[in-house]
Amino acid sequence: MTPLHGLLDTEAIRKDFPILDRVVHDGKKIVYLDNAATSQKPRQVLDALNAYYERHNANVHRGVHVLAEEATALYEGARDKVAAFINAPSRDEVIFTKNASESLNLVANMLGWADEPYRVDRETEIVITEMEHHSNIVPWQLLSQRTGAKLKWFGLTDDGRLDLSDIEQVITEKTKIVSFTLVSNIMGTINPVDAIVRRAQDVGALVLIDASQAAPHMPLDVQALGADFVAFTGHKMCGPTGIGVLWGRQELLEDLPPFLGGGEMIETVSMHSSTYAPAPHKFEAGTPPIAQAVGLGAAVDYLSAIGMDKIEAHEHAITEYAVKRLLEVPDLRIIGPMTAEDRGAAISFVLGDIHPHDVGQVLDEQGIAVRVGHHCARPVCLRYGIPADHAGVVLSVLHPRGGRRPRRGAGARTELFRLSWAQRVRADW
Amino acid sequence: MTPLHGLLDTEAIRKDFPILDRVVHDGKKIVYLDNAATSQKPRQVLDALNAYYERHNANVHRGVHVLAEEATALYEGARDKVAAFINAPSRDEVIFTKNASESLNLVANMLGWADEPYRVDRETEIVITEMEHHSNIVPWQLLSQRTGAKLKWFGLTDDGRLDLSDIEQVITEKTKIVSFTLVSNIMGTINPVDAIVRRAQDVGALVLIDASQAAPHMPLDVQALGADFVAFTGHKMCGPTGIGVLWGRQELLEDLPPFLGGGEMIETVSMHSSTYAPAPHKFEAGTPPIAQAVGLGAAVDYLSAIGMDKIEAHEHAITEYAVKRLLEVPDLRIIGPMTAEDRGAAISFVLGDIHPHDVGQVLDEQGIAVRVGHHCARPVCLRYGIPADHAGVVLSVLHPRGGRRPRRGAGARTELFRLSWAQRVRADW
Amino acid sequence: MKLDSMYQEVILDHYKHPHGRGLRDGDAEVHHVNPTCGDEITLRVKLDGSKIVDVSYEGQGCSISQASASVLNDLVVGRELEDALKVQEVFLELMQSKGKVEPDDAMEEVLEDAVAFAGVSKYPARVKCALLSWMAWKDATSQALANGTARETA
Amino acid sequence: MKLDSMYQEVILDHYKHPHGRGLRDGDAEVHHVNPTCGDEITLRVKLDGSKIVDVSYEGQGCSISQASASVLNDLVVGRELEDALKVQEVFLELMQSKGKVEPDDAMEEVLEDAVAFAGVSKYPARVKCALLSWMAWKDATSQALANGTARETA
Ligand SMILES: Cc1ncc(COP(=O)(O)O)c(C=O)c1O
Ligand SMILES: Cc1ncc(COP(=O)(O)O)c(C=O)c1O
Repeated sequence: MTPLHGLLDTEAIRKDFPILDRVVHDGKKIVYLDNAATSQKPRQVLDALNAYYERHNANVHRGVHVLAEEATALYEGARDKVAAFINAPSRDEVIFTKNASESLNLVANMLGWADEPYRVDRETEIVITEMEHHSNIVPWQLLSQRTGAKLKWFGLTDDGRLDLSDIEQVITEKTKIVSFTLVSNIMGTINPVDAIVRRAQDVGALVLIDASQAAPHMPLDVQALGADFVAFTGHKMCGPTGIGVLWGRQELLEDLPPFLGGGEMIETVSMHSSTYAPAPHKFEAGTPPIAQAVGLGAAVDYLSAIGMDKIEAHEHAITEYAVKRLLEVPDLRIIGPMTAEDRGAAISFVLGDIHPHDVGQVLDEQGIAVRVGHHCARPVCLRYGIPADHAGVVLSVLHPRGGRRPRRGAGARTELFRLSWAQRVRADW
Repeated sequence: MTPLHGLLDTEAIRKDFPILDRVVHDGKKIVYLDNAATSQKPRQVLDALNAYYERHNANVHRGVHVLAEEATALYEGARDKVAAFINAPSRDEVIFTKNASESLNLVANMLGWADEPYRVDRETEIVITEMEHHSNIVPWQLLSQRTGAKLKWFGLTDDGRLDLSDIEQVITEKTKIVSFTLVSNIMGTINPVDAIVRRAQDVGALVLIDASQAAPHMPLDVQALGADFVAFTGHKMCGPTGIGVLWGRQELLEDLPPFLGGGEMIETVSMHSSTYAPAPHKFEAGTPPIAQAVGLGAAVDYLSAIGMDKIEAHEHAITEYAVKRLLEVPDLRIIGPMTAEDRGAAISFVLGDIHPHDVGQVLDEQGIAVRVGHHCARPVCLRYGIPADHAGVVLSVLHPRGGRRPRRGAGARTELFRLSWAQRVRADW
Repeated sequence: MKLDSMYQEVILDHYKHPHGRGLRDGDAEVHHVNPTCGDEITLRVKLDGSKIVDVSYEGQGCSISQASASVLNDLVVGRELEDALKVQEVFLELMQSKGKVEPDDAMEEVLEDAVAFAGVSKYPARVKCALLSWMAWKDATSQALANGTARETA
Repeated sequence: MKLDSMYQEVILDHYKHPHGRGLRDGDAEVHHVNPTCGDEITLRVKLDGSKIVDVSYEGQGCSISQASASVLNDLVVGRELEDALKVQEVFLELMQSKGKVEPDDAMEEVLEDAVAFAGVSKYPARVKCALLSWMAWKDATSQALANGTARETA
């Protein structure tokens, strides 16, 4: 077989992930290929969580005692780390949320309550795409229902790309916001940011990029993207659950109204009215996910120490290899780009008319964890004429699973279907 | 001194909390009296978090592989535990949020977007109280500004109680929602739930109870409370940061519209419209705080093993003692009830004209962590004629700090002011 | 191999050759979805008094969910409602057993082909698939009864 | 005892006998709040060209925040704007030093009484108190300059 170039030392990286020693189903070490759903956590992140709770835990921004000062320094330090990780012009542009879904809803709600020129109302239009995760569809459906704004979207080409041929009709003078994913969680497609941002800027629309599937896999530079907001989620990038990020341009965060109200986000409160603290605090009501932010900071350190460019190169190499090998499997159809060009490491496929649940179960018996079903992006399944319940299997690699995984993953799978499922079921049908 | 009755074995309990071995300022073991802001976490909760991340981590409700099934079972198991802890009629009435603030905002938003008979609009009224935490004030101010509904509130009596003398004028036929705190985070007051719920039911208004300061300190029985919604927060009850709870009556959760949109909360999605999963999932958009829910489940087990009735008795005894001893300190004025009757273990005070920041700093030097400032309940400070920046010091005990704390806490404080601050500063002025 | 127990020949057989599939005349129709995986079923029941005259359905999903609908049709059509509900209860018990109930002869007597689903009960995510049609049937039945009563009292 | 360093006599002195307190005529007024602790200051500046004629203020807060306003008044009133801004920079540097800068003679020359705040820099929560009036002053100054320019070009 052809050797792969630019790979990371995955044997060393594996050792950082305690869960990868886990044995399932009579002695099989787990092969975790479900990173598009959530990533595993390295020891370094768990250590940061424990150190926080065992030595520094306190509420932030409130006390004058030692623990309160340490907790505040750790929490705000995590903000600095995330700001550096995404090359934000200012740390105050980094808002901590509970997950990417909250980040996306936050923007939708801000625009619904905003004054002109940002306000979304019945005269205006919202643009998304057909390959969005449900978390970047439903908030806009709700906003559209509640304000009367029209919801429009870009369709998809047969090979899993955005169809931008009618971009001038989709994004118009009426468009207030264009929200789209940088990398598809189901097909792996990497979308052409520049073309969309340019058109949006021409008509004066804001741009929100859902970078949930990008942040763990490639260098993320919010300035280079040229968007107004960028959302992503901690648990997919080696961080804890319960933490997400919204980055937004400072002037916008100043102008836009708050979303949730409560402690931490105010400047002064009387029974009659309140004034709000400046961003990011204005958008962080209540006690924030303190430990989770600290854990995300450690995750960002961990990823940066490996190097996001190296991670990207590694994943590109194994994706290329995996796509090639998967296409050798009889009756296997890849949903999404068939080459490694402009695509991330999530690969979605259907196998003949075998239901993906059944495929997933067979793989699970081998200790291989993959995602099956609609992957929270049901419109994509509909688009490709796959019944919603038949959406296929996604195998998504994050660096620590890479290197040997596609070989063994794809190998195991081929073999499995040939020997067990195929012989047992398909041959027989 | 008089012996205290009904105390817990705090020496044993202390050992469960790693942070209490922390030494600050040249060898002083930390004395943590800032539990109203956030509690510390026992080893049992940290172990549950680690076990989750090291052995079972996966996204929930989505996969057919082993880890996904285990993570789902742990997450939903935590819901069962919380449901039992608050005596909820059904586990499906327990919604996980990121903190109490989100729980409170969730209700405010649901009512803003609801159909009749729940809808809050310009014809209707919202009732809160003057002793609410900012997190139970600002969401209603926002709702009132955005819908035109009138915001009304109960005032306070001189001894830190709700003034319900005009209850018939405050809660009227126009009232759609009454939201109030069960226990004040600043004065410790326990409010008369029955009287308020009865009046609200008479006029057909919904009732939301903020139990953030009650859940860690006394048995909580949502059925006995008779409210429609109950909100509280994990990090104040020995749980992790990043998790809160909203309990709501099933029929209401069925009727009311969703808040955040995204993955997990849908039944089916097309680009044109979506249908929503039944509660609680309808209100849990995106990847939930999985590990944090598991941690909260462990916290609930921990508290239940000690016994909430025993915790309540213990705190009552030490509060009684602490109030008595504090009143012996010259120039010390307690804000809130001066007896232990119908009051929790948070005690707020001002000391002559010394600024609370300065008091807090002096205590911190002794290793004693207390809260200073407006405690996220600024209207209370205004009500008692304390400049907002001068709101006093709250010392709040949670069981593990009790027993010996009031003695040493109050003692240390008295002494401190006498010897150091008072001599140095006040005598001199 | 554990999988064998889940993918019993019997299940695969029902999947390939479903019994009673297709939508026919009925007193009530329901549409149930398993939101986590997208399995769907549309199901109608036809009652004559307390007797189940027909259960007809269309659906999409994995082998487990589709085979289960076929077995349901076998087990309840032609039965008295009361008896069918007893079968449903036994099936539910088996499915919620987490692999811990080893079906005995008595159970096999009641469940017939449905005992083949015993292996599924070890897989929580799949239990929902197996129960989908049964839940739909219960729902449709109570709607049919309500309609019937409504008609009678109208 | 570390506290001694923070509660320097100098600071307590300024707290008890603040210099220049009270609101007088000015070119611009600002109101700044430290939202975490509620310290407040209302501050006015009066300029004559590039010369600082007056800085007047009212405020509420702890000894640190109030003493710091008094020291500010001492250090900038009567100065050229450029010089005052240099003082402000040195003060900011000291306050952000986390207790690691030991003020030397040169620094003491520039900061005068303000060196007493060196001990405060170890306490992040209190640094904000010490900086409150200085931030307000910078803000008011740029507003005054903007107003001035606006008037000139009007
Ligand atoms: C009475 C009360 N309600 C609500 C809250 C808000 O809780 P959280 O900050 O966790 O949202 C608090 C604590 O800060 C509180 O004391
Ligand atoms: C592209 C994309 N956007 C948004 C999300 C939502 O992230 P979360 O569930 O953490 O809110 C996901 C993952 O589930 C995703 O893949």
